[in-house]
Amino acid sequence: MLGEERRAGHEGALTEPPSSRLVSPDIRDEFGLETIDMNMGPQHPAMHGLLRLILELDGETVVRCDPVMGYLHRCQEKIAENRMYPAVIPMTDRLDYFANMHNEHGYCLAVEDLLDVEIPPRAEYIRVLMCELMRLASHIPSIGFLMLELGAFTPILYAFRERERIQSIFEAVTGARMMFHYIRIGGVKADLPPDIPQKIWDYVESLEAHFKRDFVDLIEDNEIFISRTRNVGKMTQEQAVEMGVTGPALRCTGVDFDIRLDYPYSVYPELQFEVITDTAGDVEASYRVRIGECLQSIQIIKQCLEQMPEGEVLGDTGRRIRPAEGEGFGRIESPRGEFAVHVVSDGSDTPYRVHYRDPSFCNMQLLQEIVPGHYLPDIMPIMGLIDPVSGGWDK
Amino acid sequence: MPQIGQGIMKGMGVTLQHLFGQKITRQYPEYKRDLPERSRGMLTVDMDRCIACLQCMRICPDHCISIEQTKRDADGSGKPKPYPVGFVIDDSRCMYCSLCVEVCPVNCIYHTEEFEAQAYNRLELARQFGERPVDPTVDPKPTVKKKKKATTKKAPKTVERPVTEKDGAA
Amino acid sequence: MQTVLNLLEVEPIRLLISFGAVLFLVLNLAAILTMAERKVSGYIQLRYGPNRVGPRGLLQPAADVFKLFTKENVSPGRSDLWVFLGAPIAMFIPAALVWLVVPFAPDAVVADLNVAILFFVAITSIGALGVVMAGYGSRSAFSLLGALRGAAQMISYEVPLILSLLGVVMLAGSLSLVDVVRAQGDTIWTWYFLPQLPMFITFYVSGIAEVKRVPFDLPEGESEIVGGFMIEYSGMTWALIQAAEFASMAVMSSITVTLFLGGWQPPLPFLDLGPFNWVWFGIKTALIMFTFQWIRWSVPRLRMDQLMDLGWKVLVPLTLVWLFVTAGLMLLFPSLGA
Amino acid sequence: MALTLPEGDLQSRLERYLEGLDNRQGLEGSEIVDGVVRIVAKKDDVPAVLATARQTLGIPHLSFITVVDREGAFELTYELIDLRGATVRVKTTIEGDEPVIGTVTGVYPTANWHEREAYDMFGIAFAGHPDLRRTYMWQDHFDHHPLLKSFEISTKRTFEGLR
Repeated sequence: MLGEERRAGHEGALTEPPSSRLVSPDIRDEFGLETIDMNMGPQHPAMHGLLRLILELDGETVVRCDPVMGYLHRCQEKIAENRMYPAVIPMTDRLDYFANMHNEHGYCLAVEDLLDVEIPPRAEYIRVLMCELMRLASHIPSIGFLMLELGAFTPILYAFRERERIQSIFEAVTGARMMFHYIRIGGVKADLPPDIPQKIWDYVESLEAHFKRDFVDLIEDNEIFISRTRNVGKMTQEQAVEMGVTGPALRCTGVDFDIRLDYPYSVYPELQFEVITDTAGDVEASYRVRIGECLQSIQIIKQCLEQMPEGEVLGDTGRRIRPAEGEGFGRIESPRGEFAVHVVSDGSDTPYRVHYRDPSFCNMQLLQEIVPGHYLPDIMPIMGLIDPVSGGWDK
Repeated sequence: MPQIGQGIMKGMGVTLQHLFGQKITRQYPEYKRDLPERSRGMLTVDMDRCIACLQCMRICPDHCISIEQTKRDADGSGKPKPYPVGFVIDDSRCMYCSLCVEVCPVNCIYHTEEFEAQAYNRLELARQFGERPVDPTVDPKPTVKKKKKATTKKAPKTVERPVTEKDGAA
Repeated sequence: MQTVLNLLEVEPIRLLISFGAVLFLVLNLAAILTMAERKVSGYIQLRYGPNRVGPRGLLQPAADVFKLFTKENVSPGRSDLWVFLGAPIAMFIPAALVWLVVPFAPDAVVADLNVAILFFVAITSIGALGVVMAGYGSRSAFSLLGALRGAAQMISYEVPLILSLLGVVMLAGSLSLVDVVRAQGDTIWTWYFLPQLPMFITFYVSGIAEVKRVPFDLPEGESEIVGGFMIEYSGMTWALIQAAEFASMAVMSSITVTLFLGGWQPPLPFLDLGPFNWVWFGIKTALIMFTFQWIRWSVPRLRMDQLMDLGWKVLVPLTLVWLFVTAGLMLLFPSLGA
Repeated sequence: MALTLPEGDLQSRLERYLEGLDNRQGLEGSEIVDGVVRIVAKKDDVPAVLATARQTLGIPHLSFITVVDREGAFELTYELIDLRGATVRVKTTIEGDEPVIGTVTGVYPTANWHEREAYDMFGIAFAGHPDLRRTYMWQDHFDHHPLLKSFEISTKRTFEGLR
C-alpha cells in the first residue's frame, strides 16, 4: 500500500472524526443556536461545473449538504433515441468531457455487443492507447483541480500544460482537440498517422522525466497540503461500496476493483499493469492513487506502442448499422470509475433506449454521506476526491 | 517528525525553477499553429459535385445541414436528376463531428482549416451554398414528387416499435 | 521660491505635503504591485502575464484603473449602504496612514514619532474593522463568513505580531523606527533578523496573515467563499479594497525591513550610497514583497482551525520563549542592549 | 473496516448466485449467459431478490438501474456486479400507466439516486424511497417525464417523403 510508510510519522494529524463536530439538535434548540443556509453554486469558481450544493452551516461546520443537479442536463438519453447509431458517438463525447474517449469506447462496446462485429486487433490497441492517454489527460488536471480547490493556483497550469500537449497528439490523430469522435462501431476512424507513435513515445518519456518534479515534489510533502487533505473526507471501504463509488475514489479506500482487470475488455488482458490502491480513504490517498495511476498509464501506453500489430483498423459493420432486436452492454473503467452503457435495440437504425451509468453521478452520492461534520473549506477537497464532471452527472 | 517547512520549501523550489523556465504561452493572433492534416475546421461544399443524395442531412446529429432538392437536368443528359438548389450549413449548430464528410458518396463536403467563426447574429453563421437561400431553422419539406424513378428504397418511415415483450435477452 | 521652501519647514504644512507625496506613492505602488503580482504569477505558471497594453504590458494597471473607474458601482439590495460604502475607506486609510512612520532614509520620514511602533500596531489593527464592515454591510452569507474569518484571523495574529516586535524594541531600546534602524548598524550580521530569527519568522508569518495573503487568505478564500467579504464589491470600491490590500502588503514588507533587515542601512559598510541609501530600503522591500508573491503562488490555503492552531499554539509560545531568552541574555550581557 | 469481496473462480460463483437466487424466490426465468446471471423476476419480488443478492450472496455493488419504456409497460434492469467478474442482471416488467415498484434503497443505498433518476425520467414511483425527488428536472411546475416515448421532442426531424 502506497501511503502507509509515509503516514507513519504523521499520526498526530488525526483528531476526532468529523461527525463529532456536529452539535446535536437538542443542544441547538436549548441555546437557541441558528444555522445559516447557504447556496454553493451553481456559479462558484471552484465548483466542478454546474452543481448547486444547499448547505446548512453551523458556523463553519456543515450540518447538511444537498446536491442539486440538472443545470447542464441535456437529456442525452433522449437525444440518442432520435439519432442513428453512429450519430450518437459524437454525442457521447459531450457526456464526461474530461474522458471523451472512454465514453465513446463504452458506447461502441455496447453497440458491438449487439452487433457481434469483429474488431481488428490493431483497432483494439489504438483504442486502449487513446483511452490511456485520455486517462492521463484527465487525471493530471484533476490533481490540478484538487490543488486549485485548496487555494494553490499554480499546479492547475502545469497540469493543463500536459493536457494541452496530449490534446495536440489527439488533434493529430483524430482531428479535434476535445470532442474526438474517433472510436467507431467496429474499430476506430482511421489509422494513426505514421509519425504519431514516435511522438507519443517521446511525449510519455518527457512526461515521465518531469512528472515527479511538477506533480509530486510540488505537492506531496507540502505541510499545508497534508494538513488540508489528511483525514478529510475519510470513508471506510464498506461505506464506499455501499454508496456505489467506483474508480480512484473507491481504490483509495483499499478495494482493488478495476474494470480493466475484473471485467476485462479490449486488449487489457494482454497488458501488464497494477491496480493502485491506498488504505486511508481520504483526499490525500486519492491524490496518491491518481499519481500512481498516471504512472501506470504511461507504462500501458508504452506497452501498447511496442505490441501494436499491423492491419486494418475498422471492422465491417455494413453500410447501415441496424442491429437485431436485443440489448447490449458496455462497461469500461473511465478515469472517474465505472462507465457503463446499456443499449436497447428494436431493430431500427436508431437505438430504442440508451442508458449511461456515469461514475460522476454515482460517486456524487458520497457528498451527502461524508460531508456533514466537515468544515466548509473541506467540501472542495472532497469534491476533488470524487472529481465529478458536470457533463457526466448531468448527462 | 518531519522538519517543518521542508515540503513547502521543496515546492517553492519547483516554482522558482519554473519562474525562470521556458514559457509555453503562444501569442495567438500573431502566432498561429500549423493545424494537423486531419484537423476538422468549418465545413464547405463543392456544389458542382453535389448530387443531392441527402445522406449528410440524414446523418447530421445536429440537423445543421438543410438541403432543398429539385429535379433538374443539369448535365444535359436529358434525364432530370436530383439537384440541390439550396444548401445551408448552420455553423451555429455544427459540432464538427465529420459524419457528413464520411457518408458523402462523392466527397463534395469537406472540412477546411478555418475555425474562427464569429457573427453578431446566429443566422449570420448559417452559410448558404446553393442558388436559393434555405432557412436552416425549418425542417426540409419534400419538394420532389415521388416518381417511379429507379432510385432505390425509401427512407425508413416511422418504424413500428414492438410493444412490450422481453427483447432478445431474457 | 524661498517662501515655498520656508513653508515646508512649517510643521503642519510639511506634514500635509509629505503625506500627500507618500499617499501618491502608495497609490502608485499598489498599481505597480498588481502588475508585479500578475507578472510573477504568470512567469511562475509558465505564462507571460499581461503583455498587451503598452510596452511589455506595463500600462496594464492604468488600463485596469480606467476600466474600474468606468464600471458601475453595484451595491446589493437591502445592503447597509453606508457601512457597505464605508468599508473600503476604512480599509484603505489605515494602510495608507502607516506610511507616516516608515523611514525611507535617515531624514526621509514623514513623522519621526517616538512611539512609531506603537502607532504601527494601533493603526494596522483598525484594518480588521473594514473587513467586518464589508462583510456585515454586504448582507450575504459568503461575506458574513468572510468577515467572521477575517476578524478572527486578524485579531488573533495581532498577538504574535506584537509579541515578535518586543524583542526588537528591547534590543533597540526605543519605540522609534528611526532609532531601530540606526541601532542595527550597517553590516548584514548586525541586523536584528539574525539574533531575533524566531521573532523574524513569526513576524513574517503573522505579517502575511495580517495582510490576508495565501496561505492565510481565508477571509477571501476564493475557492470556498468566493472572495469572502469583498464578494459584493465592484468598480472603484473593489479597486479601493485591492489598493488597500496591496498597500498593506507593501507596508508590512517595509516594516519587516525596517525592524529586522536594517531599513535603509547597506548590507556592508563600503556599499554605503550616502544620500541614496533609500535604494537599499527599496531593494529590500521589493525582495520581501517578492517572497510574499512567491509563497502565494506556491502553496495552498490553510483551514480556519489550522490557522488558529498555528497562531496560538506555535507562534505565540515561540515568541514568548524567545522574548524570555532575549531578556535573559540582555540581563547577562548588558552590552547587547543599545 | 475491511470489506470481503467474493472469492472463488468465476463459473462457480455464477452458479452459486444462480442457485442462491433461484432457490429462494419463485423466478420467472434464470440462466447463465456469457458470464452473466440473467434473472427475470416478478415486479413484487424484486426487492426480495436484491436483498438475497446483497445479504445472502454478498454481491456488493449495484451498477445501475435502466428503465425501458415499452409503451404500456416498463422494463426495469437492475445490474449487480460482485466486483470480481460476475454480473447478475435482474429484469422485471411493470405493467400499466402508473407504475409502482418497491424500493431497493434499503439493501443498496446507492440505488437512491438511480431510483430518483428513474422517477424523474419515467415517473416510476418507488414505494418506500426515503427521498423521492426529481434529480434533473425542475422540482415544480413540470409534470412531464422526458424519457417516456409519449414525450415528443419538438426538434425531431422526420425526413418523411424525402428520398
